[in-house]
Amino acid sequence: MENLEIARELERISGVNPRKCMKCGKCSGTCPAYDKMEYHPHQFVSMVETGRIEKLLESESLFTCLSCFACVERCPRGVEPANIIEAVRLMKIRPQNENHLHAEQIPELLDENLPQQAIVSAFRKYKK
Amino acid sequence: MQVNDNKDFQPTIVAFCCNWCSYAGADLSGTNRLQYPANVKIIRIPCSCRLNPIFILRAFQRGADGVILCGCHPGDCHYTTGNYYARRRMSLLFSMLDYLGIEKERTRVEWVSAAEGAKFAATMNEFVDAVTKLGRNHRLEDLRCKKQ
Amino acid sequence: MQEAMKARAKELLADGSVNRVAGWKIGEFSYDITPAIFETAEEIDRDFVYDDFCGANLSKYLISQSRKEGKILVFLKPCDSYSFAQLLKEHRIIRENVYIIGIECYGKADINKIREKGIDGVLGIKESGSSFVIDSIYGEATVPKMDVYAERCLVCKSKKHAVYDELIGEEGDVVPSSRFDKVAELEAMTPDERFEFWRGELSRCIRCNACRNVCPACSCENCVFDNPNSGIANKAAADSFEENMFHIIRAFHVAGRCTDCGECSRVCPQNIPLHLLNRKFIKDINEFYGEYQAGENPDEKAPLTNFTFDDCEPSIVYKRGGNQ
Amino acid sequence: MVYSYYPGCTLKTKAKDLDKGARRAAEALGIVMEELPEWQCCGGVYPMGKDEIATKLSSVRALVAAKEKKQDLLTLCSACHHVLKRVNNDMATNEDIRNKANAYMELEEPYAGETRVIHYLEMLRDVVGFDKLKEAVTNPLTGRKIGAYYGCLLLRPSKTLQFDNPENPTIIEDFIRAIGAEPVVYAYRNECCGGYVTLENKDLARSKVANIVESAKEGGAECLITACPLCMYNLSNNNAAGDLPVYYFTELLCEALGLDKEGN
Amino acid sequence: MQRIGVFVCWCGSNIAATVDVNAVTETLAKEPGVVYATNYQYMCSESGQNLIKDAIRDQKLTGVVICSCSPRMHEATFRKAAASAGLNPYLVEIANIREQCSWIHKNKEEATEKAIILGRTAIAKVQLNAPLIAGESPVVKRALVIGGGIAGIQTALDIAEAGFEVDIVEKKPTVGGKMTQIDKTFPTLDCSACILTPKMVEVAQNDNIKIYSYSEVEAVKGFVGNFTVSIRKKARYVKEDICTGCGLCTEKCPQKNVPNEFNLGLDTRRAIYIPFAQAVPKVATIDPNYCTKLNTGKCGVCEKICTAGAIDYTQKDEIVEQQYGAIVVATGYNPIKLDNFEEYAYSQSPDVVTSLEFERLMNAAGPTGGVLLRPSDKTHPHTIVFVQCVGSRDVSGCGKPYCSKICCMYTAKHAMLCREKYPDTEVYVFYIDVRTPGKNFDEFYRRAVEEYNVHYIKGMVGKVAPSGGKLKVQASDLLNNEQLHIDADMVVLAAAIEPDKSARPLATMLTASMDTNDFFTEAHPKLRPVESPTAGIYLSGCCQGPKDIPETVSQASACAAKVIGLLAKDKLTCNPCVAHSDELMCNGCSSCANVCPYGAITYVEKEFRQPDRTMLVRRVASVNPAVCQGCGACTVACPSGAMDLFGFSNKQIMAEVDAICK
Repeated sequence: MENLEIARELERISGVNPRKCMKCGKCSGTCPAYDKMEYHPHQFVSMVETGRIEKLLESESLFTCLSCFACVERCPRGVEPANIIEAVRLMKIRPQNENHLHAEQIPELLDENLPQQAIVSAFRKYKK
Repeated sequence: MQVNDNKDFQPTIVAFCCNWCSYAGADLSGTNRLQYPANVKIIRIPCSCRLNPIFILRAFQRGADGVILCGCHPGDCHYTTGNYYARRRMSLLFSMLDYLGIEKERTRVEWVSAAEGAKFAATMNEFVDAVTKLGRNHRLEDLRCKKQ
Repeated sequence: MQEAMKARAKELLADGSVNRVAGWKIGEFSYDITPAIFETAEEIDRDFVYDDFCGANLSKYLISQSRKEGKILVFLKPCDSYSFAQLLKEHRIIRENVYIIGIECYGKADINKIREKGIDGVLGIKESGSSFVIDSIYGEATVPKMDVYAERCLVCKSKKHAVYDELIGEEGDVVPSSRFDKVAELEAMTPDERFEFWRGELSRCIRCNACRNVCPACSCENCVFDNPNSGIANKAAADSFEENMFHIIRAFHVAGRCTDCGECSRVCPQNIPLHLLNRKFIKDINEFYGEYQAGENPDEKAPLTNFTFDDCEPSIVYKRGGNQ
Repeated sequence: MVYSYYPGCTLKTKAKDLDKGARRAAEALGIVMEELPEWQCCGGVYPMGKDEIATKLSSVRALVAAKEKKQDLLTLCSACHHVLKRVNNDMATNEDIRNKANAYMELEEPYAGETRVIHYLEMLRDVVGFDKLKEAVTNPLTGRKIGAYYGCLLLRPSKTLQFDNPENPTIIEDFIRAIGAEPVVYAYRNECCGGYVTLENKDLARSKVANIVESAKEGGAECLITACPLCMYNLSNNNAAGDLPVYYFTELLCEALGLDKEGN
Repeated sequence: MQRIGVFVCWCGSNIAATVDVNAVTETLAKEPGVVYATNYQYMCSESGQNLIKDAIRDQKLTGVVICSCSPRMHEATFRKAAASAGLNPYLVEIANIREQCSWIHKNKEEATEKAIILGRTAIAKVQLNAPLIAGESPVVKRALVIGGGIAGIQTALDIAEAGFEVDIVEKKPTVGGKMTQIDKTFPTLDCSACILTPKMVEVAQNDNIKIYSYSEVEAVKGFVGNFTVSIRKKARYVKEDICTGCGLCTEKCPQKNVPNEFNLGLDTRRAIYIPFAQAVPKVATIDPNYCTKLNTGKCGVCEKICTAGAIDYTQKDEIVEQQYGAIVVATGYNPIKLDNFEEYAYSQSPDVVTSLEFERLMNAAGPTGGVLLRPSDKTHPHTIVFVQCVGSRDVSGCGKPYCSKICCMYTAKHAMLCREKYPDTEVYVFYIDVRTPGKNFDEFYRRAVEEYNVHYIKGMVGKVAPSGGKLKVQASDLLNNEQLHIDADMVVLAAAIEPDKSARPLATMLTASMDTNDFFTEAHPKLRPVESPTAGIYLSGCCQGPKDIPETVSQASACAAKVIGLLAKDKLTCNPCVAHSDELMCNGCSSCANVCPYGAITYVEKEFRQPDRTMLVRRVASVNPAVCQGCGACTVACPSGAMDLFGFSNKQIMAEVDAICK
């Protein structure tokens, strides 16, 4: 299923033009979470370009990205794959009841050393 | 919106073409027998940057209804940079004419390469159509230059 | 201010730093100030004037003056200094022969606006706080400065000098200006309205050439309109077309060089807002090619002798601005 | 030199000691850190979405507060630094974000990225100077072999952060030298430790940590130092081997300056 | 009084079928100034031309209008005909009534009317035509080649072969350029030095060629046919004519730790050195940055040891001035610096090398004597990873936006050579695309894959991590949708190539234009690829764009052909349709010079008599007709209208406008 309208919306949210990608794969060569991802950074770019969004929206890969920006740093075409992934993630969690992380889950995840930062940032990334 | 003087209005169009690309493009549209209206008369200039705004005004003064400049595509100028200057000059001049209330459709710049005979003919057809719709140029003509 | 300027001028004459002084003196009327060259301290004591009518831009006179024997002192207001710098950039002035005193300026009065206030027979003008005190044959009148400042001063773009050797008064800054508002207003009209506006204005032109003669950018050795070989020579506009032609070409020839000093409109006896033509070019240049102020930077290329590979196409004119 | 100081959530709560120590060390070096009176949490994550405005506002508030005090904004935590600096960059360069944020904040004078955001390490390098720091050290950590762990947020994206060479940084190594110890340069010092997924995806975090720790140990590091509390937690708690101590860089700074952990 | 003749061509039926040629002739005959009008079947035929020539003589014509095909077709023909009848060729104008009239209109009435207007327009113009005489300028029959790499060498040899003198200016102590550092050449795998060094010797021995080695161009003045160039001969502290190149000094010099640039710093040389055994000229050079004698005044070993007495510590830079008719730019390329690509750990591990360094490691004259050893521990590498496009096709600001063109092929070569010499090595090549357009190129690359079993992987390397004596390479394999982790012994980076840094200031000196990447632009990208738009400046090799050796050599020879064509002439005929400035009107404002792409306009201070009879010095523009190409940019930039163009004057163009709009 191709949905170009959503794709363009994602381009707007991310500020990324996926057509700048020259399919070199450096982002995926760089990605530290690659092995845990179903769709890899270059696929995110290419699937948004061609409007194959639905699979992405359903994929756990959205929450596997470590936001380390290595792909952004090393992309020779200035494409910023991490921004694309974030945009898809936002699109996923923005509708009601689509939060990936719920406050109720927190107590069991806590340990005594866990810094606030870990919880705050997880909420920022996975919940709206 | 202008009202046409009459249905048979035949505009006078002056086309300035650079020698290297657009004049050759015009020749090519002839070689390929592509038609465009006889109203268009071409003046050959060495480069689009030779076109002085005075020439355009002079054409309007003497009764031209539309003036078009054709040159090499930016980057392809025979003299490397001529059309870049022409582009700036014409942008500013056209904007000024528009500011004075002269219909902006009466002036145009089009980049036509020596290989674009079809584009040349299409451009001229389009331009003549547009100017015909506007009717005679009343706003920038010198009445003394008109045939009695 | 005037006294300080006189004193400094005499000092420089006395120590031989300069042998002439370009300044202002009273013309036919007290509000009709005219540029003048002074050669002696006596002349300065007698005739040198600097008051709120001294709008005239002296920079153009230096084209010929700087080529004469010896050094000349000139007083430049901030806006005048831009014209000077632009002429310098065009190699028209020999810098070594000119000593510039930059003078502060907070705006000059427009005699027409004073008249509109019903004040006639003006004899002199004085500053008093935020007002001018105008002396006339009918007595003194006080008017708020803002009411009678010249239009160009109300939208002043810079209180900072582009060039000077020394200063009298405070040096200011480049200031935000609303000078393009009127242009934008015209742009927002329909073409028919614009045409009517300009016909109304330009049809009053009597081709006295005052605009051309005062303009620091219009300082050609020989103007195209006086040159029989140009094919467009004409002395007097004989038809509406030639009024248009003259003003379009004049504006085009100064495009990218005009510093927007506003002298053209000041001297026009028909009060045609000629500066609106120049400002249109300046506004377009700023919008198309990035901010450019003529006279500001001696090393920057002028917009019409410059380009970038991705400049906008002339077709931008069809897409933007104005009602249809 | 006086800075507006933005401590951030973790250094204000779980890691109070680190905050105290850093302040005392700064004091010892002639730097005053004035905590912003009403700072809010930056969120810990830079909101990348161009249409995310509300999530950027807490950072903008801190930036504006520093601007009003005419001070640079000093950060100690890498995440705060990253978020503040990137939001600041948006305010300076992205007209849309700037307009919307300013419209929301209803400031008297719109904010356009005027504040300079500076990290404690940058302050040591550029303001104090590592050579001056070296002179101030009373208790050099001679003979200690220390690995610098940079992580992601200080370095990338380098166009905005402009912190150090993103692929071969040297600032923490220079710091280590300044406090008298020997830096261990290892390849994974700028690889992600997986801090952001430490809550949810421990496996992934552990595997990333293992890579880093292994690489550092191989180079002979006896401990790691970092500038991010989240990395610090992740590197120590998710290190399966559990054999490489991780310190906040300011802890060693205090030690070298002869102060105890809380900077006394 | 003008006496104009009008000649209407039928072009068989090409014109005559749609245009009533008789009506055109009759109508135009009545135009003011026209004294003669006729039509003929084929004006361009010999009898047609005779018709024109006879009319010029019999009717004493002062101007000729020919209504025919496009001037692009036969303008030259008719001008020649007019000239042979004694009429200045520039008094001929063509009305294009074929391509721009008869061929595009069907209605005969309409076409005839338009033909008449076009004819009238040409008549209006020709009335104002002035006889133009093409100027001439002498040609100095000597060429300068800047850069002594393979491009410069080939160009110089070809020019010298044609009998003209050529000087080569080379900034290094020897000619030869990058090709001297290359081991083998693709796709034939012949030894680079074996094919290059004979050419270097040839250059040295050719009587027509003079080499200024260790020299740089300091200043350029003049224009096509007559350039004056100042050349700085840098002090090499060795008398070139006395040194025998025995090399004794280079062995005895006590300063041993100078990085050897010939081997890209992979080993060292002495402070006095000869770059390599086959250097031309084979003369020693003292490196002033490292020489103890020059820096401290002590030492002097080389002077003592030199039996020829060639050492001279007092030598100074010397400036030589020479005249040239043509200048060839052959400044070549360099691999980019890799500071922006530290993810590949280039500065963190000696075993990460550039491709050019790899050439040296493979070369028999290289630091390892041709045995491939890792720079770190001098052991044999078993796994080698090649990374393509390092800094090429990069628009992020770290690298270059263009394709460097040569990397795909040399990497295939490296991979193949590794596998051939050391079959026990595993070789991986990470590529984005493999680009092999060229004779036998793709076959070569396929051989690397099919016969030599090189692992070509579509994907990019993300990170190289030096760890435990290995290089941990993390990369993507896009076709298998996998991330690969390879423990490599060496990583070879195909660094992008960029124009030599000396090119930019040189371009300014030559007023030759460059693109945003500092490659010289050609006069026409397709049709004049070896000339700069600036007349008399020619482009050879990589200074114009990335090129491999065969392409460089062919461009070098093409460039030589162009230079020979110029030098073969005694005088240059200039295009007479050039700009000229009316000094009385010129303001000296420099607007014209600012838009001139050729630097044809200069300014002179000149004295003018004022109306009040005093004299005044003013600055006025002066156009060099030999340099001006006649584009006319200046004529519009000039606010006073002082600048005009011969052949397309303001008055002429306006007369055409008037005639059309009448």
